[in-house]
Amino acid sequence: MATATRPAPAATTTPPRSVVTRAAAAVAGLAVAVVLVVAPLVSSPYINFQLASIMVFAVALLGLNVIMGYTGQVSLGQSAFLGLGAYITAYGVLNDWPIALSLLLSAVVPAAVGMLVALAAARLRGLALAMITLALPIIGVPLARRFDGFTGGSQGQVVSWLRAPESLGLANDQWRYYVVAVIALVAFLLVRNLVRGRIGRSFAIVKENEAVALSMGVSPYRTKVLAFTIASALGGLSGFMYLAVVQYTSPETLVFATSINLVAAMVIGGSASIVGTALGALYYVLVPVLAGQVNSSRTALISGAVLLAVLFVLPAGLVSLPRRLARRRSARRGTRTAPHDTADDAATPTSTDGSAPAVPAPAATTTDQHP
Amino acid sequence: MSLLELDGVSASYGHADVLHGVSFVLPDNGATGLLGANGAGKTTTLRAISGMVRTTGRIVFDGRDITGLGPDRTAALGIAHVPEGRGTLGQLSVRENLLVGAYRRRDRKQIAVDVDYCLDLFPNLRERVGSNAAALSGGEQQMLAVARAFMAKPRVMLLDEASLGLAPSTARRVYDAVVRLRREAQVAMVVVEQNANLAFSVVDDATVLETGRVALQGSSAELLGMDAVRRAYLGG
Amino acid sequence: MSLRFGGITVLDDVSFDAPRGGILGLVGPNGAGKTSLFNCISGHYQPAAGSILVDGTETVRTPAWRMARLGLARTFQHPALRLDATVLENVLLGAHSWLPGGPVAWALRLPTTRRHEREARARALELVERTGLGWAAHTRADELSHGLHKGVELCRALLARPKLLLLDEPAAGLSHAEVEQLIGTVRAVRQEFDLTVVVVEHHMGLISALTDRVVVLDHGAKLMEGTAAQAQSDPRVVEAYLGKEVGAGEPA
Amino acid sequence: ESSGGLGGDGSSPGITDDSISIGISSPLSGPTAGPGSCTVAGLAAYIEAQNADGGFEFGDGNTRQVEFTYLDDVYDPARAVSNFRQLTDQGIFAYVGALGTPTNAAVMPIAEEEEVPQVLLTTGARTFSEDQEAHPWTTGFVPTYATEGRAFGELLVAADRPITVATLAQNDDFGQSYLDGFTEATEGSQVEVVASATYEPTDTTLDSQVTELAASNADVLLSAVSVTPLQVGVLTKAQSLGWLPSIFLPSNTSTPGTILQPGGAEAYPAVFTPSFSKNPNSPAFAEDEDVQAYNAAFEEYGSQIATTYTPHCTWSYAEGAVLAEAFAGMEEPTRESFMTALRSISDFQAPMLLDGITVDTTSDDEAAISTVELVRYDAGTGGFAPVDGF
Amino acid sequence: MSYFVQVVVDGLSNGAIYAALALAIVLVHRATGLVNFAQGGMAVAATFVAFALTRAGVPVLLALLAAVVFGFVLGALLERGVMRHFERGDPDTAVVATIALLVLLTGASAFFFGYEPQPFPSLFPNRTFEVLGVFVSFRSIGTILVLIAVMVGLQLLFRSTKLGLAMRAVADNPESSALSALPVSRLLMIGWGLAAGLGAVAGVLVAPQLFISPGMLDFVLVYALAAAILGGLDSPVGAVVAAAFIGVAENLAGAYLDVVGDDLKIAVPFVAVMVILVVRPQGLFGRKTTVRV
Ligand SMILES: Nc1ncnc2c1ncn2[C@@H]1O[C@H](COP(=O)(O)OP(=O)(O)OP(=O)(O)O)[C@@H](O)[C@H]1O
Ligand SMILES: Nc1ncnc2c1ncn2[C@@H]1O[C@H](COP(=O)(O)OP(=O)(O)OP(=O)(O)O)[C@@H](O)[C@H]1O
Ligand SMILES: [Mg+2]
Ligand SMILES: [Mg+2]
Repeated sequence: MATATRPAPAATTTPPRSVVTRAAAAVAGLAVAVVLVVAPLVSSPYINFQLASIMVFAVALLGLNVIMGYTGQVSLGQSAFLGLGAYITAYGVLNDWPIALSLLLSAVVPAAVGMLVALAAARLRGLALAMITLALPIIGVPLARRFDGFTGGSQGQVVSWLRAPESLGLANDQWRYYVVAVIALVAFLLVRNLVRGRIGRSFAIVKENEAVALSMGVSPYRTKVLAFTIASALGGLSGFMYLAVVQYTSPETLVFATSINLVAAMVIGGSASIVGTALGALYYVLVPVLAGQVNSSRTALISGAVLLAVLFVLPAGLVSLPRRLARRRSARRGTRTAPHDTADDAATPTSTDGSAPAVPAPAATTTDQHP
Repeated sequence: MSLLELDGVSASYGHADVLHGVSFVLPDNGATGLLGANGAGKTTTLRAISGMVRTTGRIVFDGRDITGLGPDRTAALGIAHVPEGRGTLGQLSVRENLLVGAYRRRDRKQIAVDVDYCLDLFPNLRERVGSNAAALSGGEQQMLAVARAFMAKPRVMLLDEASLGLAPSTARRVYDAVVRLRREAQVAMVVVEQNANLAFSVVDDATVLETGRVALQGSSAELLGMDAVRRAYLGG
Repeated sequence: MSLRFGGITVLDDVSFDAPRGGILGLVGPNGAGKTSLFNCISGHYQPAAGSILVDGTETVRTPAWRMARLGLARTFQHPALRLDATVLENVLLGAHSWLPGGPVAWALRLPTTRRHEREARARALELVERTGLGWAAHTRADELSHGLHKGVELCRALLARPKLLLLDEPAAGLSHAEVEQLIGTVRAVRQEFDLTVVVVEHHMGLISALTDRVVVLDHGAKLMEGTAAQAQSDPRVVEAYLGKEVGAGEPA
Repeated sequence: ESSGGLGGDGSSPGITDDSISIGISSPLSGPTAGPGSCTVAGLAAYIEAQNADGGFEFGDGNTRQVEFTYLDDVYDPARAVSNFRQLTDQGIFAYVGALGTPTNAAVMPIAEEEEVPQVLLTTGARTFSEDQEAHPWTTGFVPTYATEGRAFGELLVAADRPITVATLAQNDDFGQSYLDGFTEATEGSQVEVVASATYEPTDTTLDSQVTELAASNADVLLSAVSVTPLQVGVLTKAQSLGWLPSIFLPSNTSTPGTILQPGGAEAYPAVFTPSFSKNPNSPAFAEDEDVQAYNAAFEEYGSQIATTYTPHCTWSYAEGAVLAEAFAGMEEPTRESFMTALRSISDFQAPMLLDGITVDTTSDDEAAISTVELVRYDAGTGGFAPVDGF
Repeated sequence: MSYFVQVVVDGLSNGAIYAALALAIVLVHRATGLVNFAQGGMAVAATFVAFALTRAGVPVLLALLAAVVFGFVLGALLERGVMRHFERGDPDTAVVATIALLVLLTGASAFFFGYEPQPFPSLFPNRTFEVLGVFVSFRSIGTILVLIAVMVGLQLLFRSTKLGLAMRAVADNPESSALSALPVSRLLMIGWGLAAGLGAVAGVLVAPQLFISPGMLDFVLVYALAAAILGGLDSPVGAVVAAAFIGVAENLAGAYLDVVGDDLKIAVPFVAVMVILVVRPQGLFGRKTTVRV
């Protein structure tokens, strides 16, 4: 054995999450859960509306993250599925379907549409695929106008539904919040499980390298179709939730601009990250509100600047903030001389080094871990 | 006169410190080797020289402190780095790759001559001169990476496992060409090479790295005289 | 078997046979078509003509991802890992073809899928330990040097529990001592899993030490077939491949 | 219990003895931000000028300052709902003057449920004005699109001779209402629609539609186009095809400076448009007192919000006056009282409205302004002249 | 017959609008490997400069030149100040950064000039001429000619100049290019600068028709993206041909397919693009990217 010349790894090592971090995560999770359960009981309808909206777009972003963040296929069409889901739900409500049926179909029909599109397009990659997804909202808007018997045309449809059952003593906004929160919770749990195991690894390798995927028994085509189907289903589901919260749908619901904003929010939150998805939704809903607080007639300027600023500070998304802070702290503690400014000298850092925030904080030295 | 001098060079990726005070001197027209196990820091040393990692310490090239200069700047000064693995421009043709290699040069006619020289040296490349570099076989890409460095007419070449994936005869040919370049064009070189036989056939002296530190330094003959070195690198 | 790209003939009527349980070497000059041959076997390329039988079944039209399920695994000449994932995550991908359960089962985290996942993890860790990478199991791949990536790829391929293993230049970039270690590992796993191995390599030391037979390719055609020793003394091979000074690149 | 309920002292939210707060959400960024900003800017100009002048007189004897809050909804219904909820949460008394059909449609059920006035909307969609029994808290301000279409239909019918018409309409509620009004008026007459086309607001040009319509060689083109560059494109394209019908344009895309002159309207035998407000940039009104007051107020308080002019700026300014009129009639500091006052204004001559156009809110199925005056472009003066027949 | 030709001619003149922006997208993609959503925003900002100048009485041609210079500087500055930060990270982040720039530039243009479309003087005579019953405007002809010139220029730049080669090399692999002494950062700046300068030309060409407003090119961008991708993303000729195809297909569909009608005619080119891409993923004129295992 080559012990004499074996390197002692200088590399940083992330051990499986330590007990401490796990406990911290559990406590944080519990705290968030408590807040999410209690908040609507003590907040105004406006706050509840915002919280519920966050749930709605979190699910839309979750779908987008499955296809784009985890599987690496750019999708510019998520708004089309959101709109489709909302229309199906509206149709169901107006035709007195049981709510469970609306819920089911609001996910299944978009999933089927998404799957059909993917069956045709999943052989493509990169921008060609992006182009095809882009066409969905572009074509969807005039289609929605055309079939006004189903959609209510350009006027849209007001759908007043999902009133709180008398027995619960909840106001409508609270009840609607809990409904969408439960749906969002279930969706998040399922997707979290999915992306952690076998299927998640197949998504990741399709994103990274299709040739390797093939050699490991992963069909990139099927994987993309699967991811796209899931993304569409979640998009549709978020449409159901949208209708529950907004109580109105129109062609404006599925415009292309919404897709673009969703993509931005997904990246801002943190691509390929469950927590990041939730943070992205927070961003999506709250930044326009904040911009309005600052100056309503300069919202574009403000939200553009905020978007850029966040990207500058956290290129890996809001989800990297704790890691970023931890690194800051450890860097301050460390004795190393300050590295020279690489941001200014773009050619200097290596590519792996360039995405600096993605590098985890150094754990304890691991030099003695091998024989 | 020393052409290149490393003095207490340390380097890090993000927050992982990888090199710790590496020093060596490369004389004008010299050839020095870097040896070490996987992960010892050979590649990182070369990257430090050409400015691809964060570096502290002092790197002096031709009397000028180049610590912290980016790779385009060091390349412009005459340092040609043949990187580890695929160092080619995949969607450009073989010929275009060679022309990019000669980017800094103005001597049009001589460039054409040199392209021809490279294609002669590597007949495989001549056969595929119009195809995208990404289509080439692993070894052919390696040849192209070396040829591209030749095209730059550098003053010093940093060869990171230049024989990686090359057939024995081709590997030999590459190093013959390198030696010729050294003789004819006074090109100095730093050689990282797992194939120690090849390495020792071209270098005058060598540095052995272990976990980012200099473990041994000496002339080829001295090093070859050491049992530990022979065992680890030559199996003899 | 033949393979063409545009006007270029990459493989020209090549035939050979890798005996079950054996280790076959595949050598030849650069661009001879060795990797392409692997790509044909693994289904990444469609040969223009000819047939490939794995375990007696024709596989030419079988899509690459099915080949993995039929018991084929490979490494790549240029290591292709997920750089942002840990070594363990990378290796675990190898288990894809035998881990049961579709998306629904995994989304629901059924007890069976959890058990299988634990099992795969344990196997992966064991393999990583064996190849001397245990210390790096939880290190991100981009923090490892090039040579170590090769080891990770090998583990990933082994975790697939293949019957047929294709290794593309596994020794490239390894130091002499590491090559020795690699030889040991390959021998051991061959025995243990009853593997058939085909290995492409320019490192003649490894070829001599490891293989029962070698096939020499040149310009897409088979030049000769025989033992490693026969190949190294065959003048045609010396001419086309090894160069005049036989074994100049190798330890004397 | 909804927020329409009374506060502790019997007053509605958003009103005190010396202040009242109103809010609006309109598109202030994005493609519809031009008109959207104007709906805010004009209203702001009127309100702030009046505030500076001492405040608004109320029917209960108090004088109050109006606190005016505006938000951007980018023409997105979900955002509009969010904004509306935010404004009511902040305690506005009434939601006034918002622009946009889908956005207001999304807000309407909430306004009704919470009994918050959603009034004087700057949209000509019928939904907000017809059947005010069914939605007592919502009213429109500007004439419905159907009103405009009808006015033009009536003009043609009055000519009492066979006339062929080509129609070009936006493929939504705006275009459809226009056509509906027009068809209602021309039913059974000698006026015949011989060609029709629609377009999407996102289209980059309407050349192909105009080419198609030109093939009919109709006498009249009814161009219910609401997008400035597209409307100009229609005018230039028809001309370039050698087709010179009489043209009818909607009130929101007939500004001489931005549409008619660039479109070369003087080439056509006649260009008609319904009008109800004065154009502050027109030399014809340079001496007008209203216009001078408007210009001063706008310069001071509105120009920060809307940099470019659309007629919506003057409309919403007039709206401010209607609001003031409603305040004056309000006997109690409650929303109910406000709605009662607001819906009993008649024959009110608001500033910036053309002579003869008055505000009447007493009808249950019409917007506050329900009459339009057809005018005809006069290339010589660069303004409009009254119409005496087709 | 002349109706048919007229419809085609109208389609071509629409296509010219899409092509103008598509060329800039191609340029930036070739030079940086990115798809730039801010392309329209930069073009509009530069066009507003020309707008302000023409209002102050400067002749259109001079204003155009000034806009091109302004565009170049703007593009180079944005690369230097903003995009450089993202060039080595995740490409998705870089694309979102361009989205941020688009929003920001739109907001900035609106800050100075408002959102409402305003007339913009034409570089070419505002007249039409008639050939065989078909009416063609000088503006369309002029636009098309300028575009063809730009297209040929770009083709030459990339195919036969050292600068073009260097730009392609940097887009392919900046790190590897740096090792050959290519001034990577400067080349990226030049790429952005040229693309924004070209955007200014595009903006000035189409503004007379679309009217200048901060969102002038928002929807054109969608068509332009479709054209650029259909054309093969790296091919100037492809972009122009694809843009013409999209313009004509859309118009013909509107004119002749009654089921489609004016509302859904936009679906026709987009569905066609989808189908073509499924059959030919690299686009009409694109070269397949070589990926090897
Ligand atoms: N991007 C990176 N981030 C963190 N650590 C890194 C990175 N790249 C390399 N390292 C670490 O730096 C050390 C030196 O790596 P280097 O590539 O220089 O080794 P090497 O001697 O060239 O090895 P090999 O023979 O395998 O190529 C290794 O321990 C490796 O794990
Ligand atoms: N996808 C492809 N497109 C075009 N040419 C290809 C492709 N794949 C392989 N080739 C060509 O086929 C020839 C054989 O390549 P291959 O990779 O099989 O060689 P190899 O024997 O593995 O060589 P090396 O030892 O250098 O790795 C090369 O000349 C290569 O350029
Ligand atoms: Mg190395
Ligand atoms: Mg090979």
